Amino acid sequence: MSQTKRIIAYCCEHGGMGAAERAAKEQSQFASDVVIISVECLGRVDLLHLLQAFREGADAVFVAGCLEKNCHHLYGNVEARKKVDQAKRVLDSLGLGGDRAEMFNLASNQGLEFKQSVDIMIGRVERLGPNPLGAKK
Amino acid sequence: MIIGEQKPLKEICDILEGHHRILVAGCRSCVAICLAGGEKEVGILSESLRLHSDLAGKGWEIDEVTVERQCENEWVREIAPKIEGKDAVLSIACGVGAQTIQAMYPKVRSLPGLNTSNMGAPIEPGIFMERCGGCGDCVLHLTGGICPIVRCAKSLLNGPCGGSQNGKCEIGKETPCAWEEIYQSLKELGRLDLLEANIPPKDWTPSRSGGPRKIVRPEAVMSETERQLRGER
Amino acid sequence: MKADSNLERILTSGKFAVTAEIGPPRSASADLVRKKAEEMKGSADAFNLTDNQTAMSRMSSIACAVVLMQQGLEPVVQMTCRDRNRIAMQSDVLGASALGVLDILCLSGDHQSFGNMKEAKNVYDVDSIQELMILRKMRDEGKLWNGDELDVAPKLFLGAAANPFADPFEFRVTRLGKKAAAGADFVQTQSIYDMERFEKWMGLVRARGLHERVHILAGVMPLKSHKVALYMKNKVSGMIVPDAIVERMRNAKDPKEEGVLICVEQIDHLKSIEGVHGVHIMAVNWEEIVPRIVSEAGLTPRNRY
Amino acid sequence: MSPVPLRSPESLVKTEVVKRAVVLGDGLGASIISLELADQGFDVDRLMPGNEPMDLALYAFPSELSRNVALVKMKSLSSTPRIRLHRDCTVSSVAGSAGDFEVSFTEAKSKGIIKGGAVVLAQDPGLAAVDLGPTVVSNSEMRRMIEGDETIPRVVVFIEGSGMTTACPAQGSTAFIENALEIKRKRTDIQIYVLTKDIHAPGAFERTYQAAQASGIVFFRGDFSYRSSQDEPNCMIIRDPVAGEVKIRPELIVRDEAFDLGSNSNLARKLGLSVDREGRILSINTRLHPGETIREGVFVCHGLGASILASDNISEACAIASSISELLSKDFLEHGAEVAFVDKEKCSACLACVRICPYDAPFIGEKGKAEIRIASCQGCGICVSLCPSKAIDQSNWTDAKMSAESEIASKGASG
Repeated sequence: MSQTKRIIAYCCEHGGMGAAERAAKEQSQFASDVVIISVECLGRVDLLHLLQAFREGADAVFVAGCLEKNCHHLYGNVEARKKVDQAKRVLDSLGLGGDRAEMFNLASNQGLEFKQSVDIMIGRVERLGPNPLGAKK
Repeated sequence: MIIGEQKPLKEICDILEGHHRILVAGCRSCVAICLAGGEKEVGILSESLRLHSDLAGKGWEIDEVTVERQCENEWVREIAPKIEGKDAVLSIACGVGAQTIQAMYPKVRSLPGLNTSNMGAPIEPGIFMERCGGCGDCVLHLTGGICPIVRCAKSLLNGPCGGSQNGKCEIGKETPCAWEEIYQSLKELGRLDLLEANIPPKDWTPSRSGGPRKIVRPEAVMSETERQLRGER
Repeated sequence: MKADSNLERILTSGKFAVTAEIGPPRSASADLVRKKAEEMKGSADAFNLTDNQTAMSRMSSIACAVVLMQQGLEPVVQMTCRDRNRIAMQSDVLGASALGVLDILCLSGDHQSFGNMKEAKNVYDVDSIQELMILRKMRDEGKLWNGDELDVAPKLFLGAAANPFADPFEFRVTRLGKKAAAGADFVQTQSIYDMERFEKWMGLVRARGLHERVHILAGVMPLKSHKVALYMKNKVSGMIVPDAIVERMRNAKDPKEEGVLICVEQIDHLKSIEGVHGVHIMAVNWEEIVPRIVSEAGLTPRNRY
Repeated sequence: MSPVPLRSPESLVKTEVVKRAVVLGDGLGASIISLELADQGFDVDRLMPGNEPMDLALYAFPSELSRNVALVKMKSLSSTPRIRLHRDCTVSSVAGSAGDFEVSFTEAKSKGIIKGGAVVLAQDPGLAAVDLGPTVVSNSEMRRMIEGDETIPRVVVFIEGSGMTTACPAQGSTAFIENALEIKRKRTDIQIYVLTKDIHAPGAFERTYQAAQASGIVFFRGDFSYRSSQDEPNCMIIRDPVAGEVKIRPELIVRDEAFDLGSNSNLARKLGLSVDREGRILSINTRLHPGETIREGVFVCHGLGASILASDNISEACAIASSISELLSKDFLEHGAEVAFVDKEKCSACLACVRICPYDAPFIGEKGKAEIRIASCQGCGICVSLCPSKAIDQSNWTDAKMSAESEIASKGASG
């Protein structure tokens, strides 16, 4: 069994957590390597937190929030996407690969889509390999 | 305000080559407001540099500090405890900050992490446009409050050149033609007559090309007796 | 008479003048200039020599002027404000005048971002109107701009550009007035395709009596192909090429012939407009076609006046 | 999940609730809400744009009985001591937060400020000026024509009006379709088109909608433009995303009051409400939270004017009145669980937070530094992560806690 991957998912209380709980309820066993951090709104997630996660050895970080134009706080999800794009640029310029960071827009009933998002991230980690800093920590 | 933009991360990493104990210094005034060098950017840049150092095995020690204004000696003096044992300071304030730090700490290399660009204003959140070039001899009263020296690509003083079309400058669609805006502004003010008279060649001595400029406010300069009475602090 | 140049004599005599344009080469040898001069001899009263057009370094306009004069042609030296400040400008004028140059065209000049050395620092110490003021003071008062006396004052016939197709249209006549007031003796316009707008501009010029204070030469540029027509229409800022002309070039079996035909038609029509004292033919990268256009427009021979 | 010491007890802020509601509008909805609240013992200030409440004759009642009941109720409007009527009013702004609003307005030239615990927008923003030629009737007039068996021309187009909020009730569009179906049943040769932005036909209304489609009524979505020139008299062009561009010659147009969405968004902005792209006020789920908006304490009664049966108007108004009384019956409102707070030492007053906040919570205080209105802050944290000087932090989601969480999480699930 491949070495368990370190994937972090920031989920907003409305869209992201709803989808995550739905995925768990539907027993669609999404891999156990995902650690979910819940925030009131994705707008709260800062680029600094994303970069810290990678420095601590995370293989991939993704954020899951409400659908475009359907955000409970109007545009928290749009703010989060800007930060994910910034993170991608930094990861690319450092050679870690921008694909390790991603954002998914999910409605609170999209359990299957949440599982698919996890699978996408696992696929990327397998393609890009583990985070070289992961072994040290 | 003074507007600047961080150097690309790769370039900063190259500039820091050969150094190990680095202090990233931010500033709370202009560069914070244009989202280039405030405490948040210091945090993000430092984290990115630590990430680079870990990945490339540089073994850098990155420390962070942000002062109220990096162009004032009193505030730059505040970073003394943090500068202890550092062999470089990466300033992401405007160029004035980097130079003030170097002047105060001659033993520590002061490196620029930011490209200071111009004096301007946000036309909407996140988009900043140049407004003033500091030419030292303002002509806004002749041009309806729009500066031709920096907002016209050729600093013309007598009306739009032949390349102005649809309100845009010949150098590109992104650049509005300053003289089209001047014409509309004077039309609105009912002062198109200001465009009739020819403005003679400009005296550029008070501008940058006249050499480094010094502005003196005599009433704030301490006289010799005051200096003696006050003593060194 | 301001400079007693061939161009000045023709314009003051009321005859319909013809000027053309030669692009200096990107080379240190004058042979190419002599070859072009030989080809175009007798096809125009004076020949403009562009000054690093589109901000691309080429042989200096004054040097080419000397070669032209050796071949018996009258040069019009173009001098932009992009590459020289007022000090270099006045010294260049004295030098050119000493070498026999009489006609000088004052231009602001294309921004260096058009050229092949975008990183260069531009000058723009003065603009074209201020350049006219400086040069006129040298000629009429025999003084440099700061007032120093010249031993011998230069004889100059001063020219400027005018672009009726740039914006804001209402201001374009005022700008011509400013250039006349600053000392322009003749004006060469941007190449004309939108005849209606040019005639509207000429109407406003005549209303202000400017056509008597300054000789207006209408600019034309023969189109080589449909691609060039599209380029002029979309890529050159300040240029208007109506769709009708673009269509004619697209449908033309032989685009070059159609280009020449359009140019000759334009010249015939421009002759009929009151206040147009001549035509300025800008055959960019096609200088050899100028003699044929001038003759087909019935404007030959151009013997010295 | 995160280390306990980093979690801080929430500091709560108590706002005393002003036992008064401010109702804007002169329609039936506004009258019913005012009466209901007065009955439950709350004072009401009603700001009317016109001079008198709208005449009941304008409304279509399902039966004479319900019209008479409404008439009796309306009579008591002017006699209820708790309701203070203000005439010829325009609102300029609504400051403060739930339980403690300050409504500033002008009443026939003189300026005034009223304090209130809740604010209700029950005033439609006026009709969009649309020239559609001579043959236009409203939906209720169409109803009378059908009942009166008048002759109906061969080509009829129904154009559904645009409601004030994104949650216009289902009755609105269904009343349209019922009329259309009625005509089609009487004379199948009449060609009927229905133009609508979106059909609200939940539950039982679905059957009417399907019956209409089955009967040959053609539905279009998207925009339309109307032109009548010499060569093309009376020509309507419809741009439907599916059917593309369609030209028809309507002989009768049934058009409802389409609200002028431009002035609707201006009105919304004064009340600090946000609007969607077309200018309709964003309202939360109308069944669970009738009339509520994203700004706590501000309610919207999306009157559809006379196009729906007055009984629906009344029932909706009563539901909103009960939401409001639930709020006003509390003595204190508590806010502040996960709100942002500003460290004035670090703030550069760069306005980034003021510009980005969806709820207009941050503002620049007298000291020239940013401050956050605890009652307005909804704890989304957008300003916290944007602040360029790290001057804003959020109780319960502090940066330290977020960093600690990301550090622990990056050890991997097994770590």
